[in-house]
Amino acid sequence: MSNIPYILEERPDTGLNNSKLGVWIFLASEVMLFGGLFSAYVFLRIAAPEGDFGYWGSKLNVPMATFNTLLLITSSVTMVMSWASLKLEQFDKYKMYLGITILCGLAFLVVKYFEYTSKFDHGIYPSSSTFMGIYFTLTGLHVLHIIGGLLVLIFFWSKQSDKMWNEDKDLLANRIEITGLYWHFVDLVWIFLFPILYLL
Amino acid sequence: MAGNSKESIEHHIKIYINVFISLAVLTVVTVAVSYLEVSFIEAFFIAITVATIKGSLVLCYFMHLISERQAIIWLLVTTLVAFLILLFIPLISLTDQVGGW
Amino acid sequence: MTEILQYFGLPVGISSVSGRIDEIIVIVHYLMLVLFVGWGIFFIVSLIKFRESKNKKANYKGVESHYSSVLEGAVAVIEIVILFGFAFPIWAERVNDVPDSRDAEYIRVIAQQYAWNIHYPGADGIFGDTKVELVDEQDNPIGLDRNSEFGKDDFYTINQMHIPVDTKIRVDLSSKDVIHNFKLPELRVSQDAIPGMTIPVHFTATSTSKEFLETAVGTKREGKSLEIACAQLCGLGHYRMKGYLTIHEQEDYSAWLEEQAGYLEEEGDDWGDDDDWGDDDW
Amino acid sequence: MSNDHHHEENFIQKYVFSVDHKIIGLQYGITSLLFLLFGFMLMMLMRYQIAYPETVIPYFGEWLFAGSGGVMLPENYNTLGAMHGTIMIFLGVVPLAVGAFGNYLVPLQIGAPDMAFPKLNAASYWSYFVGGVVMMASFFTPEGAARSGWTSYPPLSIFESGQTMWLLGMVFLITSSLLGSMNIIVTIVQLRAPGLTWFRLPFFIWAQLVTSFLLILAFPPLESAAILQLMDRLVGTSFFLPSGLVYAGSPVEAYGSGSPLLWQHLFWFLAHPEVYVLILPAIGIVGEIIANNTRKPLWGYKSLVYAIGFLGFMSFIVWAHHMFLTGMGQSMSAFFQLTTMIISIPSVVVLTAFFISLWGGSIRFNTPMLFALSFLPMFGIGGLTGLPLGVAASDIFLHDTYYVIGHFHYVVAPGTIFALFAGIYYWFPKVTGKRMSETLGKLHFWPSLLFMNGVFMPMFIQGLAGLSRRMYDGGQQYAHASDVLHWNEFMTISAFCLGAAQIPFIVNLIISLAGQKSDDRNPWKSTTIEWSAPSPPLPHVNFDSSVEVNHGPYEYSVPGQDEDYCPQTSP
Repeated sequence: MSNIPYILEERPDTGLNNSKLGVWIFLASEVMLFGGLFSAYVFLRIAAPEGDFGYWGSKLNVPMATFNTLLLITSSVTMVMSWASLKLEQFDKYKMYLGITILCGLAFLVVKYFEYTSKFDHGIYPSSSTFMGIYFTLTGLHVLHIIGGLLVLIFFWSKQSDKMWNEDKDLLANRIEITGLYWHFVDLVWIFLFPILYLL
Repeated sequence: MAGNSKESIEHHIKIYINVFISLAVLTVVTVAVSYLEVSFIEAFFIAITVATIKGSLVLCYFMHLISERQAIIWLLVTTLVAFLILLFIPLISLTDQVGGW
Repeated sequence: MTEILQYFGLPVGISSVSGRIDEIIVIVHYLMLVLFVGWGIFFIVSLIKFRESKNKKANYKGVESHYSSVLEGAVAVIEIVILFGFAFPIWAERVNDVPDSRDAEYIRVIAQQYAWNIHYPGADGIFGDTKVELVDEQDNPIGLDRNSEFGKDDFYTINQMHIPVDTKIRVDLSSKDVIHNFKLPELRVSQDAIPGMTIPVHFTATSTSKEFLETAVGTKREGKSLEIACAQLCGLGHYRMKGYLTIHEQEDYSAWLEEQAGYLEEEGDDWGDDDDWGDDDW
Repeated sequence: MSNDHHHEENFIQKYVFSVDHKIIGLQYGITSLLFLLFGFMLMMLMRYQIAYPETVIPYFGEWLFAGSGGVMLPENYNTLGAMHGTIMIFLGVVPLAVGAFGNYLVPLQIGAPDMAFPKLNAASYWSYFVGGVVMMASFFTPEGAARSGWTSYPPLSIFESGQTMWLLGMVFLITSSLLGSMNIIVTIVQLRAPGLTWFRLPFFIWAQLVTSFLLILAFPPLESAAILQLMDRLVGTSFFLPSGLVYAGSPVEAYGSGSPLLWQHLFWFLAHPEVYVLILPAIGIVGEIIANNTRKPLWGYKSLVYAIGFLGFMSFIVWAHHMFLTGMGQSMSAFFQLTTMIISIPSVVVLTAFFISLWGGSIRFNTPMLFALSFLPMFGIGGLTGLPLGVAASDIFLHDTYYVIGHFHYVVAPGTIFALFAGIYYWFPKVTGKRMSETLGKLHFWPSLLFMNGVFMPMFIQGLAGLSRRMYDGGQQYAHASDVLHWNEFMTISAFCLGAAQIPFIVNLIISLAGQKSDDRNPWKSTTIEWSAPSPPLPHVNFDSSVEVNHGPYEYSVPGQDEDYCPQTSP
């Protein structure tokens, strides 16, 4: 609705625009969503017999996960670069960086697919142990977040972005910044998931 | 965020590259440490510290929190407090439980 | 002073803690009453005094004194007194002073859907092992291993709990399936039975079932003895998950124990005769 | 305020898939009122069963419980209990208080054209709608609806049927609440009219702001808990199941180390703040109406704001007082008793401030004011009876008895729901441009007040007798209940009369809607901004002139002025 103020420009006394405040509040609720699962993880780990989590954790594939970590970090930096390119009015670079981000996200999913299926091939399922249960739940929810993010990214990589670029450059930059915040958050979650699931 | 001029963006891009390199290095470090023979407590602190540093880098630079408004900072601090409550109170309750498991 | 609540339905308390628990219930209710009556009087006076037809023009400033802060402070102080003077000590005794088997009559209660299994250690005073694999709902609902070291003289009853009067009782509470709550209303005992956990409960009964029944003469409760209630939704039969509690004089209790030991010798593992499943409608 | 992007909307765009906060607010309002009515009917069936256990339910029995010849079975009773709680809280009161009142009034009271994110707003409503449909549909699945209580404690909820649909429905409802509350926060922070500083905000807005923060931070952990329980039910994990269980005669497969207590922690981390989600908007509404009808400023406005802020924060660290009997040790129980007592202080502050607000006023007794006034003693009873439950020693005896039921129903039913009725009567002229009948309103109020107390007051007596809740036969099995069972019939009759007392309200709504429209924008002579908008406010823009705020929210009877009110927007 065109009559809603502060969609793009900052409100003087708060220094924020609506969508940025909105996405941070959304991220706050996401922190609590993953927070509930983290809390469950720690609770279950403490309640479990000693060494149980460590034993099952050692069955996970660390090199694959390390590679995945690097993929997500890369996608994060290209995400922020694509935003910077928009700010520098370099639309082609924007598309390139966003494309790399999407590819990294897709590669992450592919690696995750191989990780999951190799577990299933070895007869390891969520019902195999508490650790595996929480591992599949946490990473599964994270994968859902990646998929959701990718859908948005693909939308902004599609022809739609050319249209927005021609119509309202600031709006596109704002949308990319917001999407970026979400994407970095998904990366952030993985940064914590990686050590607690794979390394400890 | 403040300072959206061309120069500042170009300056930012240099920061992004540096942050990216630090993140990659820290990832390698944390994986390498996990292959060392250390006690669980040590491994735990190293892993969580490294993850916190990496997370802070992403938050501060990629998500521009370092130059973000007070309101956002307060929102996140509140969330962090709520998260810590959610994390620790059930844990403490485990240690203060009548009867065994 | 606790009698006043008995007019409002509180059952007569017959355990060593019931007096103190009733006391705190009463004290808190007096606090509530004072606050409510205070508010109520202020409320009604304000409504009458300042109705539109009487007071055409409102006073912009209203009440300027800050006596209300005194009220809030007073409530805080009273609550602190209630907590530190009454509530914390009762809780500390409840969870910290659990007697061990030498000082108390030691009983296990294993809750399961719609029945209370009461497991007695027998003459040796030590419980035999119980195993999930041995559970047989007909013949061995608690999975008692008769071949284990202390298991030979153990016996159990279903829905029939017998305890001696004026003796410390320790009940180790656990559950076979879902969460139940072991509640003895007259003894002011209530504790969740949580699967996977064994939670100790302790209490001392101060009068026997017989004495209790005498207090109920002439009331609607006449002739209805003590019961174990389930106070946590545990499934479809929750409402009929009822056990019976009998509090004996010490010598009667010993006689009951001997009688049970006698059954064990006569019938081996067959305990069907002593089962009481309450209103047996399934 | 140009509206050039707007072309003519057809009926569906305008009234069904609308993005106008007013239409969405009304959608929320109508849907949630219907759910409230439905939840109330479930309760009436239960009350009939409690008063006359295992008898054929007249008129409806043969149709509802055909398989058993019209007699309610335990599974029916447990289903009704679980779904009554769920529907009343998650589909009734919260959507009405936050979805309907929040949506409709927040932009109006802060002088904004709409919510900050209109499309998200619509998404929030439709997510709520889908959640409601899933919950309703669960009644018709072969498994039936959930029957493990609204608290869904595992392991029972994992073994019992019907729970999966409940969990799925909850995921939608939580999503809806998150979207809605995010929208409300951004709207309040960003879209305040020029001059509307923080301490010029009406108290209702503060209440909505705190409520929204509670929803944002407390709801997601329940979503994660719901995901874990879904995993337990569908995938075979055992997060909430320890090993060594025997269910219905056969061993349960579980690899151990799961804990039923984990669910209780995650659940009550939401569900205790949820209590304040239910009560804070109500307090906000009551504050508005009391200030308006006493014709004087709300007493202690700032301390009220601080009090509810503090309430909101404290509500995150009191939850384990629901878990005293789970084998909690001394330090944990001491901590939670202490926080529980601390949280009672701001509640006392709020109630006392409202009472003192009456002093020196010129009190008008119209229908909204009657409901708002009765809120005070009713909420007082509800709050005070929380004390013996918050003290662990007395909770030993009162835990899970009818005392608890009486306590929270006093907070929610004659508390929150009365406040919501007050709000409906109060803002109806703004929404429709028409007034509701005072006579019918009073005919609604007095019997409701009487029968509410008739239903809930005896619960304290039954609770003191130790009578447990959630009993299919109302506790007839138990000896200790025999002294208090005779109250059941009285309470059930009261409940049915309470139902009948709502007829004047429904009639009033219909008659008033058909009535004459008035041009008076501000029939209550109120100060807050929404009354300067046309009635009903203009689609998508609300106001027909630009809004600028120069005054605090409750400038009534300012000395030296002729009028006894000074609108926030007046120069």
